[in-house]
Amino acid sequence: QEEDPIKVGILHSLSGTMAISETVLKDTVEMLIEQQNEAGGLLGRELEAVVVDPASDWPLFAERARELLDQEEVDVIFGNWTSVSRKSVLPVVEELNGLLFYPVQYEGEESSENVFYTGAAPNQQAIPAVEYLINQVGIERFALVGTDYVYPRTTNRILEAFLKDEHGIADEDIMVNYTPFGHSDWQNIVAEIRRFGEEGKPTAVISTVNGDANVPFYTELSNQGIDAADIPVIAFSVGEQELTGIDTGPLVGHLAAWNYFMSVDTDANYDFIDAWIEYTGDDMAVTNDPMEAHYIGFNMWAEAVRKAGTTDVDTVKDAIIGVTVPNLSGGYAAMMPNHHITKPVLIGEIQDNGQFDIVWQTPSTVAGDAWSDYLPGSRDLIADWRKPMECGNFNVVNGSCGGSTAAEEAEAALAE
Amino acid sequence: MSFFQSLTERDRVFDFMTPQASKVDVRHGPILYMEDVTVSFDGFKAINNLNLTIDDGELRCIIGPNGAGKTTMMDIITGKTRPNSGSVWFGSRHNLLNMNEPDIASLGIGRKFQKPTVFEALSVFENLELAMAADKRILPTLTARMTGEIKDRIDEVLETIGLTTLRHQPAGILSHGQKQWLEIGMLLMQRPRLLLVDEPVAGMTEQEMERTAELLTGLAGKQSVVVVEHDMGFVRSIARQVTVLHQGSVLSEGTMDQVSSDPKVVEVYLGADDEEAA
Amino acid sequence: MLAIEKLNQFYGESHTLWDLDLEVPAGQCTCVMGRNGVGKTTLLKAVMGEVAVKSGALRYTSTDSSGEIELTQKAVEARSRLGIGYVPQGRQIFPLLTVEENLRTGLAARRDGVRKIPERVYELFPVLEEMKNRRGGDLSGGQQQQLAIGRALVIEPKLLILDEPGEGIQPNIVAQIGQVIRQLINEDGLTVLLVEQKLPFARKYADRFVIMDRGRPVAKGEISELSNELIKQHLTV
Amino acid sequence: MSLTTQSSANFWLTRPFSERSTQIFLVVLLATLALVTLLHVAVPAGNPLHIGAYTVNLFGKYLSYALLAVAVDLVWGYLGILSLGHGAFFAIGGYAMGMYLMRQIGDRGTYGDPVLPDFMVFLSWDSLPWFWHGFDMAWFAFAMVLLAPGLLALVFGFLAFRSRVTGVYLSIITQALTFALMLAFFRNEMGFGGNNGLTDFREILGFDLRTDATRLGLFLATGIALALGFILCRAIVTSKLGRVSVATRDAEARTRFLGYRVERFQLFVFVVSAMLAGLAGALYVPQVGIINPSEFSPIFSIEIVLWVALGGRATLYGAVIGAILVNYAKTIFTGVMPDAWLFALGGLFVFVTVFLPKGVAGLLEHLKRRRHDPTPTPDKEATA
Amino acid sequence: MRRFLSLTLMCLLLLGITVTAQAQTDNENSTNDDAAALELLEALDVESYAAKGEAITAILQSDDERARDWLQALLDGRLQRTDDGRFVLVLENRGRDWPVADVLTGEALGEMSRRELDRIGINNNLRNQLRSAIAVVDLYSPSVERRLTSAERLLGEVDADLVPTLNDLIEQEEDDQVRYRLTQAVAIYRAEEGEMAGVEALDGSLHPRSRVALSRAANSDDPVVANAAAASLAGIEQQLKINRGLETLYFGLSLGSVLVLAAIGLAITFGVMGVINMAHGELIMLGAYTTWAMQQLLPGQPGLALVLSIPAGFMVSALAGIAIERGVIQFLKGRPLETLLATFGVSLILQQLVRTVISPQNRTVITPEWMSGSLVVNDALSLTLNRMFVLGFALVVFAGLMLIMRRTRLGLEVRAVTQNRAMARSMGIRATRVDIMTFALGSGVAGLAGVALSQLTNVGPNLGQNYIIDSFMVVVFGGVGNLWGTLVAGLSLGVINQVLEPWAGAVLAKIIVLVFIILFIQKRPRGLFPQKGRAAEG
Ligand SMILES: Nc1ncnc2c1ncn2[C@@H]1O[C@H](COP(=O)(O)OP(=O)(O)OP(=O)(O)O)[C@@H](O)[C@H]1O
Ligand SMILES: Nc1ncnc2c1ncn2[C@@H]1O[C@H](COP(=O)(O)OP(=O)(O)OP(=O)(O)O)[C@@H](O)[C@H]1O
Ligand SMILES: [Mg+2]
Ligand SMILES: [Mg+2]
Repeated sequence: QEEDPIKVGILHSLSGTMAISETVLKDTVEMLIEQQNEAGGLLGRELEAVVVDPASDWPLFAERARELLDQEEVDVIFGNWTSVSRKSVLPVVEELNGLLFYPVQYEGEESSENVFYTGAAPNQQAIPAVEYLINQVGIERFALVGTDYVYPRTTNRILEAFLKDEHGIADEDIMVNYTPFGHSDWQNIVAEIRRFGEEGKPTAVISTVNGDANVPFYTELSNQGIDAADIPVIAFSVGEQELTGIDTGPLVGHLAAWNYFMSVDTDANYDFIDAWIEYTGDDMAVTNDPMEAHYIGFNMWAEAVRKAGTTDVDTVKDAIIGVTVPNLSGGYAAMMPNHHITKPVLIGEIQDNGQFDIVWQTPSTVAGDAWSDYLPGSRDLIADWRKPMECGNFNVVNGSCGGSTAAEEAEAALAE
Repeated sequence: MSFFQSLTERDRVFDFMTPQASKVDVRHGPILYMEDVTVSFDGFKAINNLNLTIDDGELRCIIGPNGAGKTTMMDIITGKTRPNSGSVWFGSRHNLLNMNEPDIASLGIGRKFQKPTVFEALSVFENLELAMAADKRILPTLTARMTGEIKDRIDEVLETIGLTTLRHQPAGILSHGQKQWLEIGMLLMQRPRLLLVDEPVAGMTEQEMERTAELLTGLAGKQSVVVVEHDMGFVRSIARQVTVLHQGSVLSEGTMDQVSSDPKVVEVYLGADDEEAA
Repeated sequence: MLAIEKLNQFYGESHTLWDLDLEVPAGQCTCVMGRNGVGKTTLLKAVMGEVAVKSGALRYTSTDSSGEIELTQKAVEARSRLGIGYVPQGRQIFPLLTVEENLRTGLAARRDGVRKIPERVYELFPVLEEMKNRRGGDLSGGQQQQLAIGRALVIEPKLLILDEPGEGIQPNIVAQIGQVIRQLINEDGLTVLLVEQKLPFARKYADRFVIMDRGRPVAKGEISELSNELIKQHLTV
Repeated sequence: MSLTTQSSANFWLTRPFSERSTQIFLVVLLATLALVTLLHVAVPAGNPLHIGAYTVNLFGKYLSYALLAVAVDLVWGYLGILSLGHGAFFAIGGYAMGMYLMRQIGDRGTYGDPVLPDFMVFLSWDSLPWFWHGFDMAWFAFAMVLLAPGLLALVFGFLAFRSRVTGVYLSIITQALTFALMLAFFRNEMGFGGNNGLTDFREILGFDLRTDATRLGLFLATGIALALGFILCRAIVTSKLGRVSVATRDAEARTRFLGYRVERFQLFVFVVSAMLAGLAGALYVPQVGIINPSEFSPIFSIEIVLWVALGGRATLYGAVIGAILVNYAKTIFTGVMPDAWLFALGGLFVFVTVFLPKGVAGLLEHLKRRRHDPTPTPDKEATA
Repeated sequence: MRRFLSLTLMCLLLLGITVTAQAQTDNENSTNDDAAALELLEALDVESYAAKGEAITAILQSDDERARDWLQALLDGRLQRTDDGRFVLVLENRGRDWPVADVLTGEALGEMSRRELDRIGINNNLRNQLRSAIAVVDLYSPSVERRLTSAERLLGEVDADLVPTLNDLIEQEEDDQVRYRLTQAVAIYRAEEGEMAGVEALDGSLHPRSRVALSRAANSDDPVVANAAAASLAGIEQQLKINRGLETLYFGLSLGSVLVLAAIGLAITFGVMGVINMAHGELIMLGAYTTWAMQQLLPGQPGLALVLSIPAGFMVSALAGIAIERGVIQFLKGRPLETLLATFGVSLILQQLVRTVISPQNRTVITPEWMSGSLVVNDALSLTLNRMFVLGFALVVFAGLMLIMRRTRLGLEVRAVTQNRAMARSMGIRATRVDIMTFALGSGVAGLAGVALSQLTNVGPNLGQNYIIDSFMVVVFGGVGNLWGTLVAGLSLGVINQVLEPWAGAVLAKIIVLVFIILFIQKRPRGLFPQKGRAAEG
């Protein structure tokens, strides 16, 4: 039994709309597994990747997750990109008590016992980015442009609250605009942004535009002559991977906020890049933030397994809190009790070679907040999965743990 | 649906086998009455001030050159084409111009098309079944049952049109002439008050023509029949009253002999050597 | 001109043409008769290649080409290029093409490079000239039939195959069609294979007759030999 | 006696049950249900014959797809309406069920709000939108599962059929319908959870959704719904109304001249089909645990049509086979060859169209005919 | 920004003569100041951006004639430092190892890995400073174009110190355009200061800066000035509204042209031939990938590659179309609905093929110089060039197709074949050849659409999926079988969408357009340009 390989499930879309972003993540985990095996595996056992394709189809994510946990009996899953896919998988991993490492920046407002969020929460990306714009660039007017789904909606709501409350930005200096997924005709919106920026105040665009829609968006920006020097765009969903599809020449100077850039100048990063290039066999291969998140998540899990001496989910789950591993930007990432990790926030400017030049970064790492401080509903909630609290949505005001645990308690009470 | 219509529709459940005499009011005149009807297609007047009356129980032949507007006239009566002006009455009660095709059909106007159109995927038998006079609303159709009576009736018609052996073949495989017969059969099943028959004998042999002639003359009296045909021999054999259309209006009207001696008709239609040809 | 030997044809499992032999002599009009559904149309379609034949030969000797050509080896479109014009039953005009375009499709089969519709077609059917720009499908039934015949004539065929050409056409034009066919036969040496039910027409314009029953010829001969007895025997239902 | 050629002598005399193929179908379906139940419950886990909850759940999903495919085949196969928007009815049925399940969560949501679902708290709604009322009651929600799609189909169909929209035009507006609905449901303002849709369901009719027993129950319920839906459709298509439908499909205008009010027949069948689709959606949702706007996506609706085409159009049981086959293939392929399964699936589609002109059902028919009559049949030439 | 500009300008004015003189002399002794240069560069390599700004000023003030190159390199991010402290110029920054040259000597140093290099980073503020610096140098440039660009940069950036200098420049300037801009720049300053002369000079100017200046003037204490400014503003607003309308129209036409391009090939394969071609989108995708491949084959010549992609894209998609026709569709004659199933399969295969063979990621297609930017009509209306090209291209493709369908035998024959295949063959039409050629034509046109779309949107495996639904909608909305219908439908849907978008938002606008289509089809059940007549009505 002990000689059986440890199974690592990979749940990333390899076809459909999300394949563009997710295939590299699958490759990343496969590479990490390969490296780990070369280094002697884990607990003396081999690691084995179990890859499935949920095909960018949200219900299929749940089905595949069930297959991984129920049929394949994997010990851990690395996967998902979109929030909806995570929401779809969530009940399954909770029911079957799996481990899921989720590597993408997201809207927060969630903390599950079985999920580890290695991407950024809004306070690890959006808020510092806006502070940078205000303090360093002197922006006074903001256009919040996003794809119409939960992540941009939430982020923008948080930002709006933050801009108004903390920085006294007036209503008319904030413009909000949502577009459908894959939106490809940006003429009107870009024109609107242009006019919005012509009012004489320094203006910036905060973009939560997702995926494919970015290419036509940036193309239109450069066509209408919106230069980063006039109206910089700071994006939360555009990384090196996305830039491979864009002619970056006209975009130089636009910004992105992440916790990692390929251009980070550390040896750990260069090693990672070299390994990646070797693994893919493509000299032009790029790395990006969610890849780093998987890198961190994978190492944290491996560390926790080592620490626990077993892959047993409950033990690993407890062991991983507090685990600290090096990240790729020269610091350390620690797993917090709320299942989020600490990350530095970096602001980068797009270069004409498709890379980001890091122009600013937080002096130290920031811990991810599961529940935003800027939203009325979640202000009072905290998550802490350590004993004895073990709660993902503890209400500090009335001192009780709401949600699913309440039901369990009620049930337990009934059973007695 | 008017109250009146729904009443009559309900009627049909009980006596579907009899021609629907009750619906059409012919006490005060003809069964079909067309006045000053004009139709134009992109400026081309296919029907031009046409006036036509058909009496109850009459068998009327309509002839006329190709493109005279005979088929278009039937299109107007059955609601397929809307005229630009004029009026069309069925009996003295029903203004056909206010009705759509199914309404008109359920009033008791049946039609055989010039180009035979049958339901190719359905069997010959089913084609006839669908044509049969019955309550054609949704629920009655859904719950309709095949009774022995209906079956007998269909068999009878199958016999008449000579397709008994092909009854379970899909109608799509029939030869041209067989489709013509099937269309006639469907018309018979429908038991309409007024039959509009467009070129029934095209593609039939002489003997079949004779049978068709018998069939049609047999129907006349109980039902009114309007026949369009180019075969003069056939027309002569059945016709009592003949109307000649030309360029969308009536050119001549009368008995076959009157009409065929009309020089205008000879010129535009029959041709000099018609006598020989017929 | 055309010799048909031992032709067998099936629709699915139903055997429609049975070992059919038929001779269509050059420069003559051969008329095929028979009750509904005996396979006349099927025979013509087999000659044109629109239905596949199981076995048998179709030997075609064109007046200008050197030798005998086995039609079964030829694709449908090649057959019309050999000078076979076809007027099918049910008109089969192209409903959404204009009358003129319908006629122009016939030019595809011409090998002499003529790209103009022969005047004769319009002379014969003036209504086609009149309605040149109307969609074929809008024409009246008889007009469509005229169009179908006109279209076949555009090819200037050597062998003209007609499936009940007079159907739905007004009497004087039917007569005219008959005369034109005769004229083409007599003057240009056209060969005609005709399916016709109407005895007067057949008697007047055909040279020979063939009566078919259940997929095989049962009687044939000079048209003058077409007796009432034969008719009663084979054409009565 | 074949279903497709309908040449059975007493075909029109019969009702669905007396048909051989329907009987076979129902027997196979019910036997499968029984077998799965047996293997799931009676055979201990670990035994190679044991069928796990995962598989039961999976097949429950396939069966709901099968019901959807039957609904599509009813309108496409028999009425000639190529609906590229049936996903809309499916999704609406699913949303109706989803709303019920959402309300069943009660105060067990993450924010613990007793009335508002999580996503509403999250987006600061302060009260339940009017159209969410009533969905806490099962009877109401279940009625809406049928009524909401039915109503949409009624209004949409009434307009379209009255205007005599046919053929591709009808197909495209059904597609426009589902596309518009997809965009609308994506909007968070709509109050249906936006892109994330509705998730995190807990219980249905008091049964915990996360137990194997409930899963088995849902699977069986779906199987029975499929059987009933199948019988209903079969009853329709074998009735005279079914023949009117086929007549309409082949020659709509001619049917009118026989006195049938074609648009009403179309509307009737369309609405029935939409309701079945809605039912399928409602059964689908608790089994997959999420409903979101991607179910409205036009491509999904096209896929449904593909199932039917692949199984064999105008046979009903072909639709069932197609739906199960394609989705099973998808499950297998995405697991076995995650990088190349689209090749396999695409290849399957191409193969079936080219080599099995009447779909899988056509193949079955053919084999059956071969068994009865061993002489090979030359393929029918397509004649114009 | 203003601060940098005047600062730089001041510096330059100090040595204004030097700059101009330098352009002429361009001289001898440069070696001896390498040490000084190194010192200047050294100052750039500091953490603080403020210090970097000062270093840039210092470089500007130095009389080293290489200063401009350094600044340009700094601006482009190519000024880097090796581990051993040498300043190098990165010649090409793609890939893993980069060729570099010594900044001071210009000597090529071969390739270096990124590990060995440190770039001198700048941020947006510095970038502005650099640009301004370079621009101000250009104010004295002999090239009219450069002078114009820098004059335009001055709008709204002028302060009191600059006014006299600018006035001098205005005197000297020969070019009308440049003079106009310079005058405007001064006027904006004046208006902002509340001077009547400025307000008057700005009357009718549509430049946003003028508007900002005027609205400030409108708040001026002097009622005369305020009123005049308000009046001007009202006039300008009026003008802007008109221009905005024109702009929306242009947006609409441009979106419409994209729809037309995407749909027009389908109007042939589906509209004319009746093949429900679900792989149409992937044929578009192939065209787009061809463009990418061409640009890979001809690095550094994106324009030429794009032009060559037009025939190449056509060919690639046409060949793929032929393969699809021969491989699948020919077996489906008379079963049009099944083409849906088969071509859907083909589309899945093509998508995955691209993912496997090329990459699941998007590819970069470069927009050539002559297609980027916009055509400036006036200060409030400029038309983006690449979209204008696409619009023109769509019209040309449409006209070409129209010609083929109307003037050649193919057009007639394909319609004959689709309406009655058996009869067409009996008339001697080689149906198989017609099928192949028509399908190839439709597919090829899809390829052309792909070439054009590569300039506007993602070149990735999903490209096709994004257009297939819209394409069908356009073809059907226009009326199946009618090419004009496709054109009119595409353009009008585009315009409707763009007109709605500003007040309804992108999502609602799309929904409204779809609902509009549904309702429109009720009115006209056979599309915009229906097939009329007995046959069509059946
Ligand atoms: N939709 C239409 N568009 C244009 N012209 C039409 C249309 N329908 C009919 N026509 C024209 O109207 C005229 C009358 O046609 P109709 O079919 O009624 O003739 P008909 O008397 O039945 O002739 P036939 O004896 O040849 O069947 C013809 O010239 C025809 O071309
Ligand atoms: N596609 C088909 N499939 C099966 N059987 C067919 C098909 N087409 C025709 N038949 C059958 O073949 C037989 C011969 O048909 P054909 O059309 O040749 O008859 P015909 O002699 O031309 O008759 P008509 O005088 O009515 O035109 C008919 O019995 C018909 O039912
Ligand atoms: Mg007629
Ligand atoms: Mg025949």
